[in-house]
Amino acid sequence: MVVTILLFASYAEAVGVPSVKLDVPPGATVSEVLELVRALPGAGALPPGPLVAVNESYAAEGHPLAPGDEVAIIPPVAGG
Amino acid sequence: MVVTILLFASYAEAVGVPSVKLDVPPGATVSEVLELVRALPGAGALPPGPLVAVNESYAAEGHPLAPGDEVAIIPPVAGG
Amino acid sequence: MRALLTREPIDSTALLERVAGRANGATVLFIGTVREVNEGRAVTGIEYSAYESMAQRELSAIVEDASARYGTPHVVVVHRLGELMLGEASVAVAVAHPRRAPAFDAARFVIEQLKKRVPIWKLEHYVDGTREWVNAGTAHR
Amino acid sequence: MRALLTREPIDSTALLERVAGRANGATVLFIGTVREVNEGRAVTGIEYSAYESMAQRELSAIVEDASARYGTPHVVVVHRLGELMLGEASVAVAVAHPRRAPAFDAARFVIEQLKKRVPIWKLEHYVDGTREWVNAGTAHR
Repeated sequence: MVVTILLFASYAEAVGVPSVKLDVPPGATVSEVLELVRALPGAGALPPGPLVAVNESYAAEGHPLAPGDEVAIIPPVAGG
Repeated sequence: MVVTILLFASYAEAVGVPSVKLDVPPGATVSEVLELVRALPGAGALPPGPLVAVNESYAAEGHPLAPGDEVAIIPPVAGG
Repeated sequence: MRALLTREPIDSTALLERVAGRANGATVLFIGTVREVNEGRAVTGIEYSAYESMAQRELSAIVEDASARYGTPHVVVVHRLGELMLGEASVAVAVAHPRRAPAFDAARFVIEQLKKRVPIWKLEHYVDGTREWVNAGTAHR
Repeated sequence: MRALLTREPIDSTALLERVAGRANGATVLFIGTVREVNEGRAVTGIEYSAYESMAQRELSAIVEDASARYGTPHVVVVHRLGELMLGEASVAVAVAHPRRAPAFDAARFVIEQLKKRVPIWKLEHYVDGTREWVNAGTAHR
């Protein structure tokens, strides 16, 4: 199944693109997809356990993904 | 010696005037002067231990007064 | 003058400008306004009076104290006197500080101290035509 | 809309008007501004970006939460995005409430929650020509 990875701020700069589509095994979890993201060029610098949002809501590492999910990797937030 | 008593808000309304001069014994304390104030017409309704300021600073009951002092009897404050 | 008694409407935008400073990352403004209902009674208007010379001294002392305690010169307070209509501001406090926690704390400190020790009194006028001196001991805000 | 992302300068007077209500006796406004110096480095400007759709949802959720928790519908928050100059407001929170303690607490709650969970990022530009993504874990305000 295909999911969309969204990258922001320092993460988008590191990888060089703001989003990428990945083909992942059905039912893959957030942490499994993170491992695939880490294999992308430039993505080695991602921190060990980044915050992740699935479809605009924060999700735990074990959260199983569905086809078409939008998986955002959230750098440390700095609003305010 | 003569001191000036200042009355405000509900206290001024009760006594009917905003200030009154009183002749008090030399060295009289705040609480001694309060007793004289209580004898004024309408002043019986003053509460037992009102806040008092002498020359614009809060003063304790035992504070001795000097000639010309301005003794303000402060109703419960309600600013803000 | 960082502490002021005034008979004019309070201009809170001007207060914000007064405390601005390039080192400040946080600004907190508190505004107290005349409420429609107080202690369950419908209010039509309000009248503030003060022992003005002492109130001025106390307000100034509170601002000095807040500045020293929280570490910023950017503290101002204005209290309105005279007759106010519903919804008008009776008091405004503005604080700017490099960091937000002390900005909040200093603004809160100023209004709490003001309510404890500044000789200002409030006469409320009610819909039924009566009036009453508000006793801070029973009033809340 | 009680929670807003904007690329225009923040109008804090408009925010105060938005939260006004006749039952309210207390209004608290918090403004975060771009500081000249952050962590000892001279800042020339700042750029905010966001995961906008999620940031909007999170901001709205925080406002809802603050309203329920502190008991007032009069809570608004605006966060600026894009390039900001020194001294400009990056964020403003306004709360009005019948009483002052919950007005302060609700404003504080909104800004603390915003800094924890809203996906917004800050790129600082420094006098020496360098730039850096600010990590909230090391930033203070």
